[in-house]
Amino acid sequence: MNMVNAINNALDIKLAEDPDIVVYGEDVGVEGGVFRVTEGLQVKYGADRVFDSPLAESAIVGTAIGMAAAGLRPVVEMQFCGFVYPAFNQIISHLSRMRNRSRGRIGMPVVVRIPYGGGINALEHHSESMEALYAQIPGLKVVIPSTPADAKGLLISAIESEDPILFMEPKRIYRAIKQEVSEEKFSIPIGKARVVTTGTDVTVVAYGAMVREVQKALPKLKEAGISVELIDLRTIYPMDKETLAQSIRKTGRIVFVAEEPTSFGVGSEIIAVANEEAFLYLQAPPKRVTAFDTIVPLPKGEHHYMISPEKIFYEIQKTVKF
Amino acid sequence: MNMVNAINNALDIKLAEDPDIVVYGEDVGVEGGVFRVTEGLQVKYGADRVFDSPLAESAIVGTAIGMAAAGLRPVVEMQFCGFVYPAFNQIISHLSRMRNRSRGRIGMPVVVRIPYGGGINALEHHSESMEALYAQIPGLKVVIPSTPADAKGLLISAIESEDPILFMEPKRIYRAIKQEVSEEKFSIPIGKARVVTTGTDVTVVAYGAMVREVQKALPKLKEAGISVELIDLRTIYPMDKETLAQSIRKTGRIVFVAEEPTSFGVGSEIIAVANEEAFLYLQAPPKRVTAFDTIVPLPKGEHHYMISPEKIFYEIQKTVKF
Amino acid sequence: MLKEFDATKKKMFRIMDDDGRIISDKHMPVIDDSQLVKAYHDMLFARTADHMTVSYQRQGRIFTYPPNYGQEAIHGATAQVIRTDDWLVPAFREMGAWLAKGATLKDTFLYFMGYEVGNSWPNANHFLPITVPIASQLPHAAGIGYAIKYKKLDEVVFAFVGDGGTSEGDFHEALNFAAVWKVPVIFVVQNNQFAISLPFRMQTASDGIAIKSLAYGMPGIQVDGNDFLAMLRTLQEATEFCRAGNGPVLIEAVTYRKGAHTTSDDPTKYRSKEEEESWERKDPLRRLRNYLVGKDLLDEEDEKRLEDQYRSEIDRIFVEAESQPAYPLEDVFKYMYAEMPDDLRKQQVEHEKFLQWKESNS
Amino acid sequence: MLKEFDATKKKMFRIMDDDGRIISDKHMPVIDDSQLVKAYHDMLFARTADHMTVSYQRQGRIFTYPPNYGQEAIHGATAQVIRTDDWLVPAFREMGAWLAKGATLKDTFLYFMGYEVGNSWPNANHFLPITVPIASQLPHAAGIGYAIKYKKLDEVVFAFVGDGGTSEGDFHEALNFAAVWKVPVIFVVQNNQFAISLPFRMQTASDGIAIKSLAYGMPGIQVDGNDFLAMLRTLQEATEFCRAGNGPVLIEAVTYRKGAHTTSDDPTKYRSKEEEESWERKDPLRRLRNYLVGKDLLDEEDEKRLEDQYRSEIDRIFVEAESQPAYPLEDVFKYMYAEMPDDLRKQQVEHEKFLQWKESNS
Ligand SMILES: Cc1ncc(C[n+]2csc(CCOP(=O)(O)OP(=O)(O)O)c2C)c(N)n1
Ligand SMILES: Cc1ncc(C[n+]2csc(CCOP(=O)(O)OP(=O)(O)O)c2C)c(N)n1
Ligand SMILES: [Mg+2]
Ligand SMILES: [Mg+2]
Repeated sequence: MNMVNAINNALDIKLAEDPDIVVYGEDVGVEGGVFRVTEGLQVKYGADRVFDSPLAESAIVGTAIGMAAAGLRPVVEMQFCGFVYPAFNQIISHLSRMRNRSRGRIGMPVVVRIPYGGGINALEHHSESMEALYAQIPGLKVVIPSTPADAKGLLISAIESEDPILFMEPKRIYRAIKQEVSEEKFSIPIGKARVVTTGTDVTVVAYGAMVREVQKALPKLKEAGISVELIDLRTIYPMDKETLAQSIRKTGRIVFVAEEPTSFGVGSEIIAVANEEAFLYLQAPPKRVTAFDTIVPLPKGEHHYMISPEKIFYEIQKTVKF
Repeated sequence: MNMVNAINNALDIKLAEDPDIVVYGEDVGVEGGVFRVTEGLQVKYGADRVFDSPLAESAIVGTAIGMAAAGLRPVVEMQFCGFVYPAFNQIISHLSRMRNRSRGRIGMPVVVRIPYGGGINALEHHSESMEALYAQIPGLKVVIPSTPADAKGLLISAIESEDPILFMEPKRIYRAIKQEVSEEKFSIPIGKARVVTTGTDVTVVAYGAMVREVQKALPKLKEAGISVELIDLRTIYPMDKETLAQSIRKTGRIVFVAEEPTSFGVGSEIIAVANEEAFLYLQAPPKRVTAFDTIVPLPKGEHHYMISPEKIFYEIQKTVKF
Repeated sequence: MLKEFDATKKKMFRIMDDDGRIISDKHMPVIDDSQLVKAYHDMLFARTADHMTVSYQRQGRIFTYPPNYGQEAIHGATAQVIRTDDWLVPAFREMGAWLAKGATLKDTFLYFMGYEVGNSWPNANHFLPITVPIASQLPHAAGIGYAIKYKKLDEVVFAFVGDGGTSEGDFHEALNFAAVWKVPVIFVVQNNQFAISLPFRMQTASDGIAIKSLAYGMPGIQVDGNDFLAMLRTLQEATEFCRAGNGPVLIEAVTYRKGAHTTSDDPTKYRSKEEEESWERKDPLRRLRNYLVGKDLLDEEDEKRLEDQYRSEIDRIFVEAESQPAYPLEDVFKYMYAEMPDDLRKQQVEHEKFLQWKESNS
Repeated sequence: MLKEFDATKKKMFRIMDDDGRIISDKHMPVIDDSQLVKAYHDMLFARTADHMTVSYQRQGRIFTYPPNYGQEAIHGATAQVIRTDDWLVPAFREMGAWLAKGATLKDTFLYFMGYEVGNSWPNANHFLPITVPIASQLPHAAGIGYAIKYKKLDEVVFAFVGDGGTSEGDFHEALNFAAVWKVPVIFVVQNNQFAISLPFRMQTASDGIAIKSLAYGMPGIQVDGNDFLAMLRTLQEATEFCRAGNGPVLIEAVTYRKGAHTTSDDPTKYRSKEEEESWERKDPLRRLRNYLVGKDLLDEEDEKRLEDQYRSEIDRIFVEAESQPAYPLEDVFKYMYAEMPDDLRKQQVEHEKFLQWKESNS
């Protein structure tokens, strides 16, 4: 399965299991979504459970909030990362707050799926990685898978969660990675990182499409005698600080790799965690290998912006030599 | 002058000077704004220059973008920090991007004034400090004054800037601080921090209403023999890393005080900067004295949430003793 | 009636004149006399509570409060038609409707005193919390409508918003979704002529608000919101229309906010005494009282007595609310997530340590 | 004419029938024959360029592109009325209008090849860049309108959006502001029956889009967007209306997107061959050609020759665009702020160091 199949499969399993689940958004019904993630689901579950909405993101999230208040469990799609912003008020003012505002009476079991990230030669607003925007909103959880299996297991957990979850899908690897993934139902807990490779010299933290880019750099790093502990964060908030702390205490060094702009990002929080949890163990300044604080360039300039395995190698090596 | 007078005065000076400036937003005209910041300006400059808009934040910012493209210099008001979100798409998709998108042909000399922060016993959505949301958006600048004089000088710079600026006003101290402020025009550069007190044991970084709270803690800190270098950040982005770095290299310790939620905030970035600019000088983990990662409680619970001088004292002292 | 006063006709639906005399009894609502008197009493209760809340605020016993004064007929009529299983999606200025939905006055007080728990309405069924960002609650109503239709329930959603709120994008998106989905939502716009200081004609250039229904392909009607009978009839027909599966309805209830926007507002800044006086005569309670007195259903003596009784009842409730136990620290954290993340727990523990230190150092 | 075909009448304004025969010459636009032929040629040019762009995309020489095929009369008519000082606020599917505004085809190509510089339109006056977030450009149009009115200029704003875009909150807010402010903006909705795969009737339950003008108190008109003459006349009257200081106008141009949504889209997934064919006859170029041939203004030979000429001209431009120099690193940073913050400069320098290292290590 690739990640598109895996997500489709997770939705399929949950739709079959729970009649309270509805799936909607722009073009997700008849067309099966612009990335074909929901393909076949409308035919299988009917147009009252899997359907197209009018073109209005605020109402997509806003109606999901109402549905959740009335006992449904909506899974909505934002067509691209750059089109979540019209829904921002609904997300920050309601989705994240309804439980607290109602003192726990009204939960928000809503999943907002967001294809995000660059590297696909897209138009403007189709390539951004603004996960830190959402991670900092109290009341939300932000989940990002890096493999088909994780996408399936994490999405199932997300749909079953009583809390609102922004499920950000690294569209660059939607079809780039194939994996054996069980057709059976399984879930992966939200809030737990995955140690991809263990190592002793440096902790490398990544998520989404960047996990693969780090993996591409691993052979050369090994060649250079650098033993890498690669951690796939999986959940941006709540962050698995325990796993991070243990690893940093072991390696004394941390490099964070992400597509997001550098400043005020997830990377800043990672550095804060490294300091708060492992200050006395740090042998080099924690390093952010992240994108420029600029707009993602259009395709012809995107190679300047995207993080390459070479750059990852270069920065890890510098940190290890510090 | 208090801060309300100072901002009014800055607007007055600029309106008198530059016919391209227009000031608008909800209730800013006849009523002079819910905080009376624009009081008297409509009568003085006419209803085509200072006026009320319909109740729609996205259009307020969106029309300001159009006006700026057509040569005006709008200064718009968001009524409260919690009501900026409907305008989020306009801010992140256009205000911050138009210059880059048009390869410098269309600048965005727009100021968005936002009364923000807690401590005034307000309804929900009236008390939040989400400056990190905006600081992380490439293409924006975020400015926060902490005194009437700074408010005036910084706002004048903001209005004269060719770049879009979110000008966040700590409403808790709108009327709480009085100061001699020259009636003449003067400006304070954006992007430069202010060293409020020099000291040798610890660098304390704050902005907005928290500068005053830190100042309240200073006598007790002095009593405890702790020499504090207090830095008022003034601009959140671009951050004055030079001033921070110099101070941290001197003191070896940094405590950041803000009303914002702890995780993924300005504080995280400050810690990153401390590590990147002064790693070898750090004698204690940089500390965030910031709010919980929760919704700001309603008035009866707000005392739990707001940062007190006692807490500031407590945390600084712990950091110095580390 | 919805057809006869359809928005394109540009006629406002009224049954009573400004003095409570029947103009036309063609569309009288279905309500028996005792119920009518009860409705009047409920409105009187709500008005009394409203006035007293303003005084409590002046005494510094609650924080900011948005008075309902002058708009009670809309809420009183809603109270008559809304069922236990129907949904109420509030704006923030329809207290009479909240009370009808099962919300208690005590909770209302608690909310405006600054306790979230007040806004959780433990005694009210199908009542969303009050949410401050204007018009953003309307998409929720459309979503609830979808859930009702999906589950084939016999429920209707009553969603409130002010005239100012109709300028927000969410108003547009919510009505559009509700109409496309054909779900049972009654959008009640309280056109009280102002959004804080902004008069209605500067909010929109349209000919009233009911006409906006045409943009969504749903029925719209402009009704005299200070005419209890007309308001009731309109809501009765709208509810029927919704229950029959015909989709949403837009009601523009024309009224006037006789009080300040909130207790922090000073209306003399932006409107004239004359204007205020011109609306005085149209007061909804005055009109219904006249009507009831005319029908010999009301006795002024009774009313005085009742009002006194209400006052002491309300005060008793207020005092009870004032004895609410202190807001515990854990309540700041407890409701953020279904399962509290470690991080949050740690923040609470850290803060408790600080409080202990503070205790022992003072 | 705006009155005669006012949105409440629910009549679509047409001058030609589907075959280009005049139905009624009561409202013929003001245009002389040679200009009419020129307009046709411009539309032919735009269509040729459009088709060729799709082929370039298939050849992998540009990235995603949204074809204009079938909607050219709207753009051709806009080209006739828009002046150098008027403003064009584009959506993303009105290339003929861009070219009329002074945008070059080379820049268009550059943009869809993935260079921002193409979207900066150095040769076009008063033309905002294309922006992808649907409908979010409309408030800009209202703001520009305000600036025009404030500065007492004789300019009009032409703002484009699709039928799908009318569901977004920004559509609502922009039209409301423009009408309240009474500013000279013509909102042109290209109702091409689809928002990607979503058919119009699922986008809104309203009776077309022109009727939505009533929600804002502005004139609205539904016009056959494939009828060049009707489209032109509508725009002429709307422009006049705006220039006279009467405020904004909403135009619903009914058309059909004959091509795919973008080059990544496959319309067979969501619409039938029959539907596509039913619109074939209404093709805007076909209709205008028939009309011109009937008037002996067009010669098929000429047209063939012209098309060939266009093709080679367009290809020459495309090849020229393909020789655009590589995108320099500094261009990622240079335009972010009027004055570059130190931080950004440092990020650029750091990256250059990495590039040097890479160079020397490979
Ligand atoms: C999104 C948003 N913007 C601004 C405000 C501040 N505000 C509170 S009430 C109000 C006016 C509301 O007017 P209207 O909708 O007519 O309701 P009314 O107060 O008249 O009942 C405003 C601007 C808000 N609460 N939410
Ligand atoms: C805010 C936003 N949401 C979603 C999209 C993705 N998208 C691009 S075009 C489109 C459909 C637009 O339909 P319409 O407005 O009718 O214009 P048309 O494509 O038919 O010209 C969508 C959903 C977007 N660009 N912006
Ligand atoms: Mg109002
Ligand atoms: Mg369309």
